[in-house]
Amino acid sequence: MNLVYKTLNQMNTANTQKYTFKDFQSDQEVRWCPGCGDYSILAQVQRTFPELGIPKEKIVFVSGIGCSSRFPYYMNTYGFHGIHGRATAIATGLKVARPDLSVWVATGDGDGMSIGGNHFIHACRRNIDIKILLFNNQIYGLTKGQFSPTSVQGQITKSSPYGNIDQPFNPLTLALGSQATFVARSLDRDPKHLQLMIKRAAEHKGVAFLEIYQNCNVFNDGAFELYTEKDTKDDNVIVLENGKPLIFGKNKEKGIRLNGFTPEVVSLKDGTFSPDDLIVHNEKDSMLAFIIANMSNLPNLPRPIGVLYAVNKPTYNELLENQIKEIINKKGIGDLEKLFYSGETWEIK
Amino acid sequence: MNLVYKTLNQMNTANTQKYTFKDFQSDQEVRWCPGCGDYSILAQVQRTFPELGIPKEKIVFVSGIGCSSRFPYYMNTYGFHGIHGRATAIATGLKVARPDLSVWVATGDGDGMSIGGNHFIHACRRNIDIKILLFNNQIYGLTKGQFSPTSVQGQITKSSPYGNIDQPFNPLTLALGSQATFVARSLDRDPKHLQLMIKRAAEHKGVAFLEIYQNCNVFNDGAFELYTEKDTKDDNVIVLENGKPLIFGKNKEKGIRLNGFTPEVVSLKDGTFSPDDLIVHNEKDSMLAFIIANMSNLPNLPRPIGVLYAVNKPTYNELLENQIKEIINKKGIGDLEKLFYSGETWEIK
Amino acid sequence: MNKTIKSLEEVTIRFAGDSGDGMQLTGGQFTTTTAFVGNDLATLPDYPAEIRAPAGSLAGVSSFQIHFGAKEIRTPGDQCDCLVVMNPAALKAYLKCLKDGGTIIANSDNFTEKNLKLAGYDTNPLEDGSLGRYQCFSIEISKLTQNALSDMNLSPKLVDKTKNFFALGLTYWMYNRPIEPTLKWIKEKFAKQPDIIEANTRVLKAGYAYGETTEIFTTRYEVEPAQLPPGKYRSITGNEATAWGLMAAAKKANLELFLGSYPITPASEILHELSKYKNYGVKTFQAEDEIAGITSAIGAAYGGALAATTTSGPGMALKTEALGLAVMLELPLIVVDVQRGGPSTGLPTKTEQADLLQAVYGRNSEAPIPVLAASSPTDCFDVTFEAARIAIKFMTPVIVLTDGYIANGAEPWLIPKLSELPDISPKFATDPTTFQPYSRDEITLSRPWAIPGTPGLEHRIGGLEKSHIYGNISYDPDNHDFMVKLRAKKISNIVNDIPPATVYGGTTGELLIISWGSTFGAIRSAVENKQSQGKSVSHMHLKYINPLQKNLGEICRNFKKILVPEINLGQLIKILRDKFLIDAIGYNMVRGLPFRAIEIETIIDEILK
Amino acid sequence: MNKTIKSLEEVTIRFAGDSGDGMQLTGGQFTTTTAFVGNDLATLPDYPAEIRAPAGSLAGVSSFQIHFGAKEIRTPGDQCDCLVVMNPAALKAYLKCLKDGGTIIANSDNFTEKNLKLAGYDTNPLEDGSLGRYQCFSIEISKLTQNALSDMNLSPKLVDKTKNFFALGLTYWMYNRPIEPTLKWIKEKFAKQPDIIEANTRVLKAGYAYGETTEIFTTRYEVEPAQLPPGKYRSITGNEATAWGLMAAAKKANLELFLGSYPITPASEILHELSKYKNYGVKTFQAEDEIAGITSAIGAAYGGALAATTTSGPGMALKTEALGLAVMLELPLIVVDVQRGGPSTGLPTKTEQADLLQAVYGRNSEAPIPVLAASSPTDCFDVTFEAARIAIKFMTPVIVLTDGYIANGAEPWLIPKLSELPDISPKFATDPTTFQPYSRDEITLSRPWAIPGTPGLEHRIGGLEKSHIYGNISYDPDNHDFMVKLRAKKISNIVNDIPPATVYGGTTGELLIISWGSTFGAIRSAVENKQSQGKSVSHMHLKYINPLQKNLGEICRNFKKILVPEINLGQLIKILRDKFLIDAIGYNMVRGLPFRAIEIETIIDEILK
Ligand SMILES: Cc1ncc(C[n+]2csc(CCOP(=O)(O)OP(=O)(O)O)c2C)c(N)n1
Ligand SMILES: Cc1ncc(C[n+]2csc(CCOP(=O)(O)OP(=O)(O)O)c2C)c(N)n1
Ligand code: SF4
Ligand code: SF4
Ligand SMILES: [Mg+2]
Ligand SMILES: [Mg+2]
Repeated sequence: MNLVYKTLNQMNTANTQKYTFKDFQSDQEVRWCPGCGDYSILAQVQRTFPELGIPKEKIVFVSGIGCSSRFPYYMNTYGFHGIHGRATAIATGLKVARPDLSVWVATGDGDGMSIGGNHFIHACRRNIDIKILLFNNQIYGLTKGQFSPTSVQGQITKSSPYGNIDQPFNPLTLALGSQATFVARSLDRDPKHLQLMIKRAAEHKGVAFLEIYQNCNVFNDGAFELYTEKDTKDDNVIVLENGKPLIFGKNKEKGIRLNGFTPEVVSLKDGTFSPDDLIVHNEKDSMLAFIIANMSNLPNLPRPIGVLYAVNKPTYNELLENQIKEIINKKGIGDLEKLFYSGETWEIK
Repeated sequence: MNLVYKTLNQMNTANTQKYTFKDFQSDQEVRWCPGCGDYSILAQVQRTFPELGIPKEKIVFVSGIGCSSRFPYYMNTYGFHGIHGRATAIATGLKVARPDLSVWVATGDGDGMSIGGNHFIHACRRNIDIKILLFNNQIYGLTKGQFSPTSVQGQITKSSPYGNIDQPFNPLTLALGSQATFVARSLDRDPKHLQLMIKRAAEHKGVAFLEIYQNCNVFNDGAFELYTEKDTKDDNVIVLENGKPLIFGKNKEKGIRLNGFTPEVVSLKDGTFSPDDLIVHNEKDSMLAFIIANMSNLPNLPRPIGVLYAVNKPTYNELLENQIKEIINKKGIGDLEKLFYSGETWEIK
Repeated sequence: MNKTIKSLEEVTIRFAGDSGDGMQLTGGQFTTTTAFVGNDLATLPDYPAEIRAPAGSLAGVSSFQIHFGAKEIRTPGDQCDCLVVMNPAALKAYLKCLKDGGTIIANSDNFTEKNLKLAGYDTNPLEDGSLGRYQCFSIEISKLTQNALSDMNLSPKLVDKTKNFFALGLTYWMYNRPIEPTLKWIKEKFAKQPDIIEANTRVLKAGYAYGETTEIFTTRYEVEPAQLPPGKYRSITGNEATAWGLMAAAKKANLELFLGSYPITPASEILHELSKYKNYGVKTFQAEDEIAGITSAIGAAYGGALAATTTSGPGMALKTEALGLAVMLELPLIVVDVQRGGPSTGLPTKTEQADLLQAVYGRNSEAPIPVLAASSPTDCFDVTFEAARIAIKFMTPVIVLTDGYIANGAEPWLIPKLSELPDISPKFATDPTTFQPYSRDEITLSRPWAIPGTPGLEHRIGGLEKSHIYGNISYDPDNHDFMVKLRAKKISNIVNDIPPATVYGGTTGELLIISWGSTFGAIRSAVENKQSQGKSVSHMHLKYINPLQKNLGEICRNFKKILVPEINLGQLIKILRDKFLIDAIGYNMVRGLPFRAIEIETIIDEILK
Repeated sequence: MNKTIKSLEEVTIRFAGDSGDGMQLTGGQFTTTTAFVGNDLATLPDYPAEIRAPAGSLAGVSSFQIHFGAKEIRTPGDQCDCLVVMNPAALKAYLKCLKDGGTIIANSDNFTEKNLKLAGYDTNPLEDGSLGRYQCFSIEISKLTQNALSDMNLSPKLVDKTKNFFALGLTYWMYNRPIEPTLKWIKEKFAKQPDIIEANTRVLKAGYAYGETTEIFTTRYEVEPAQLPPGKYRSITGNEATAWGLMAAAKKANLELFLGSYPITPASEILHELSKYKNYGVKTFQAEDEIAGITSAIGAAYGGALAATTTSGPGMALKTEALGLAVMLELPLIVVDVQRGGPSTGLPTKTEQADLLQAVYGRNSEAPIPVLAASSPTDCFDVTFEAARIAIKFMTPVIVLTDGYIANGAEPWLIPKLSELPDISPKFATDPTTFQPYSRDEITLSRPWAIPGTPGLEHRIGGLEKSHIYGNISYDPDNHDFMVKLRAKKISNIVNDIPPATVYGGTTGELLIISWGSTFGAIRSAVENKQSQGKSVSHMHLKYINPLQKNLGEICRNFKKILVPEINLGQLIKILRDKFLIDAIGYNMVRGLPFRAIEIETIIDEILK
């Protein structure tokens, strides 16, 4: 088919080698509250993207509505600020129509998990090749502070003046339960780690879900303090590395082992346990991923960050393109006029 | 508050002891295709309900749209045939307003997992005290045969003439990933087991999710044959029992053990493995539940049926009622007129 | 035996039976064959909302009506000349549609006590003389079918399933049609089941032979080919025509076609049809719901596809919010609403035309969208193509209204030559030096279509109000007022791009009937009849609902009275009264069924008396 | 020093500053105090859609306008007498609203080079003489604030945050208002932070003292209490009034109140407000989306609660399908749409009245719903209560339209006595011997409300068409036509249950202005002015949009011209033209802002010239 945008592929594009993070800054004034965690996420994306080797006209950021959903305006790529909750569905249509593009979704815990929950789980199960960045600040920022589906129980917000009674989602188990093929978590306040995770998401073929703990300093300040502040983070965060045992603590003195199927913290100091007793991380094991993801729901365990799960499965768009190729191989490229005249026809003279 | 329906509680109700399954048959002609699995589900519900000890005017069946969603018409209880996908949301509102009622949802794989996916996962996470029966026939029945989000890959349907390329949901992992507190599976063709599961769901305090494999003999006949037919079911179904090892096979000669976190079938015949090597089922272990639920996604493993997971957590409506009580204890029952006159007021004479 | 052959101008037959009796297939075959012999025709399938209601029950009756003739045929017929009934319920349900003196062909084997009771008959109507006004042929179709297959060793169930071919064969004989097209179809359809081919063939022939040899039939009928415009024809349903219209538009726009859709009766067949053509540059995406259906299509449109979404009333309601987004983004999008009975789930398998106001007005804030309506099955092709043309040229979503009646109904279609359809391909923006996302074409007021992948055109769009030309977010009050009015003007200006309305009949007179959508056939037939009786009545049928054509007001002023018949409580009429301040009167019946020409004739007589 | 005191009939002040400057709080306090001294008033908060746009930028300006007087006040004022600006951007944004000769109070400390540049000023307007037409007081508010707190050892950031109290204190002095209400409020609000109490108190007093002692102010103003009807008053915003209206209705209906809602600007405050009253028999359910918002409410209504759902345009669009269900089920439900600028996300924090056609017509098929509109903040209470009354009495969903302007705006509210509000409690069905789910009350045509838990009344309802009386699924064509028309009649009959429309001014004349919703204040003021100038202009303001009151047609016919001003492209006017075939003309400005009385006066003059 002689499609205009196919020819676009042959057009001269900027030399992707030469990009710097400035190339990804748009001319729009960034309008988040001073101190908002969104700034860091934007910066890490802009820093990472030059390394991806993707021409910037091939990149699209799609979002819904929310503070976080303003993200596309600030990226000097193609950008689509959609309606509340529908970013993944829009991105899916775009990717199906245009498998040549690198399609990213920027969404919030309200946008992506509340009103947009259905599109999210369906994108996961279909393994459509889009990258989903969930800015999880455990609050509705843009609408000025109602609880979200990730807000903790008891949280006092404008719409829960006596404390939120909803049990929150664990975005990681939700994604795993929906059969996402890439599930990871990072933090706005850990630029290096965040950059790494963005790169890993970009490299993944298939749906990539990256939850980012993001501080909303206006309506939910300090929600992730434990995991970001110098004096608490080492004891409260465990950084996952593939093939490595789950060790954490300021002096790497603690580890996670399984008691039955339940993870528990053990000390590596008193000699009772050694690294050999610990869970060894394996990004390809979905059951282990679920166990690790579930740690966030259990008390007294550190929060895992890193890639929980990453496997290759055929993507929706791959399967579609293959199916199309197969059919064309079998039947040839369809001739519409012939189709019109096929089957029972008759002539009137 | 002097609310009419509170006084209903004091009205004389039929003696629940005397119910027979006939009491739960409505005067509406049942209109499913002859041979449809829905008939069995209806019969098992009607057989089980007399044992629940709930006055029938206290029971409400809510549904969406689909063949399965016709269910409420046939139950001689209160019934609400909603719109496509919204049954869980309707049921949630009803249960919040009327915690005294026993609220049941009858839904299909399209109604509950496709258009209704979001309400489903949110009902799970909130642990609202409703019972969800998912009639999973892996097809859209009422609209005459399109693939559904549980249809297997490759399935030829009206809307996938070359084979479905969507990866299906596993309803059990989806429910677990959404933090449902009760997750079970049964089959239309195993009346005894189905009755047991319905009872278990009824007894559970909190959201109860029961997936029922249901044959649509018109548009997807035989989808579950392996698990229902005499000569194949023993080798392809494993019946979960709490505290018991996972054993199956015609002569109970096979078992499931874990290799790492991956379940695999072992023979109990050649002496290499004994029941002690097998997974022992524990309904209270969410990680184990996930591992077992995941078996349906892996090749060469039998399908688990039974209660995968059942734990007690505070329900949404409990938390709400408690919160209300607490506030009333603290502030007294609100006086609206007083409220109107509270704060800054002034008088004009 | 010598049989009389009687020549007829037109005939209406209804096949009716239990849902399991294969009446839709029978009707479909009769249609193909009838088209093949060159009659004009129109059809009306009618089946229950239940997948399968209890066998033998009234709720389970499924039927198919076909009206064919030697002249132009516009409706599936008001009343039947011939009623084929496979059981008592079918007779009960449709006897009222049969003309006095009409023919009944009944499968007497199914008039068992149980079935009679299910249908609510106390005595057997085939025997109690109550059908005296009709010509009733009571035939043991089941038994005759069994006889024909007695040596084949087939299961009784299978044998019973073929009995509709007996009825078909008999009607072929009665109306003098060839059995060859159906024989050919059987061979192809059951290529892998030689048994079934043999059985169906035998039974079809047995039915035909029964007519030929049995004494009870003394008359055969002949209907000459109609004088249709010359060319190649095929039979097509409205949903097929919609699907093909989209494909033709994509072809002539040089774009890939993307359909984002969620199944819903009676629109699902468009999705089914398009999903067959993956090798034609068509991608169908069965979304998780209607919202994902339309938003995925918007995503695809942003990516440069010709994007469409198809649905019916309740699904249309769910797309409301996203339609507003499409308006703001100014991207081309075709939204097909195959209307059905409502409100809410309503009568999902029945027809209605009550989504017009929703299509025109049903969005938050000022979100103008062009609305077009198809008048017949084949017109679905033309209207869909026209919708795509407007969508691309004016960078706007366009709503196409069809309904269950024309979506399922079939008629002969003069196959168009693709080369004769206009080129509607867009010019994507490519020049970074001049590009502004919300700059405007001077005439169409369209903004440029700039798709990802184009170097140097990186830009951002969204649902917030945009500044004129630049497309940046703008909260400026004057800009907002300007943009709201600009969007409205862009759509109302389309009036300059469409042909003026025409009147069938005199351009002045006593009564003008204004209609839209699938009521065309019944109303045109009625008007034609009344005109031939010398009545001063004209007819204007609208394809363009928004914007209305330029000359409507002028036309209206030349008539003393204006009648707007609609299968709703009066929707188009509201717009006409508002726009032209004319005291139009409505005729509104909302029965889930198309109008019959005779109702319209009656109301014309009443008004003109 | 001796200061002149000048008495004024009415005054308009606007406080404007950066989003972080606390202007909404300042405005809110000024409002409370002003209400307290007995003036009538109206307010207009205006803040940016961004949570916090860059400090000092034009996009980041937040403002609050209050209009108060010794007479009846209906709008927040067309032009300001006094403009308080905390930075250059605020001056830039709002100088155009200041009357010639008006007063400017500017925080000169913030007129730094950087801020001037951000606001687009080349030179400092406080110094370059460009403000010559005004009375400009350039005051070092930041520094004076620092001075007041210099010995308190507070962080500079905290100190800076209190400076709005300086401005507030100064305006209290200028307009002769007591500082005590604010002092009391500070004490309560910051009960746990004695430092903050101390700081705010000091700064407020410093501002007041500054006016008293500084030579630059020579005049103070006095505005006498207004002649309002006697009674107890409080200040209330539209959203609060809506929330309380729902609570009052539930109380008088003897039902629990259930709100199913999803946050959206500018409707969220209704949810916030109601979620405070769990001990008042109020349950709020923050749903996962708008669809769950309304469907959970429908579930609650089925269970016997007074159920409501609240939203704005895009959320309203999402509720479309479920509204159809509510129509079919005939359950009471109150749907509040706080309209905002659109289409799509549009201008989310701005006002508009463009959802009327969606409310009246925006559903698939024939799904009639009563629509009411509130005209002012306090009217939200009355309209919501009336909506609940109709919903319960007629067993129907009812849509209430308010908008961002009245939702956020505040005015004095004569607190009603609950005992004087009518009893609107329903009679639930309880008698199994007579119960039929779709039987009808002869007068209202309502079906019975039979709630789960009632023994012997087990029955089933749903969205499919129902048989008259019995409520079973019915596909019968005549029943469908009957039911469609019955549902329509039930709603149109409500006309007999509501008072006739009244006209402000002569009942015949040259010009009648018809309006609805939040434009009431501006239009009534304009008409009043013009009437006092002897012009033949009358005003009819509609609370009932569907059905329209009985006597409208009659009233319209007594005027030569009819003008319908709307903040949309003409929506009510379409319905009026359709219904009454009157050549009404529209005045349509869609700027995201309320009308000013002066615009309306101008257009009246034009029409009557
Ligand atoms: C249909 C619709 N419903 C509701 C809203 C209002 N709304 C906008 S953003 C938002 C939630 C934002 O929360 P989140 O996605 O967590 O983003 P954040 O602002 O926290 O980054 C809501 C409720 C809307 N714009 N559209
Ligand atoms: C809003 C809306 N969209 C689509 C439909 C059409 N529809 C009705 S049932 C159904 C799917 C039914 O599938 P499932 O839930 O699996 O039920 P089953 O018939 O298989 O029991 C669909 C697509 C509808 N009624 N309403
Ligand atoms: S409200 Fe919160 S999330 Fe939104 S921009 Fe401000 S700090 Fe960030
Ligand atoms: S279509 Fe399938 S699911 Fe529906 S009633 Fe028939 S057999 Fe059952
Ligand atoms: Mg958030
Ligand atoms: Mg199904």
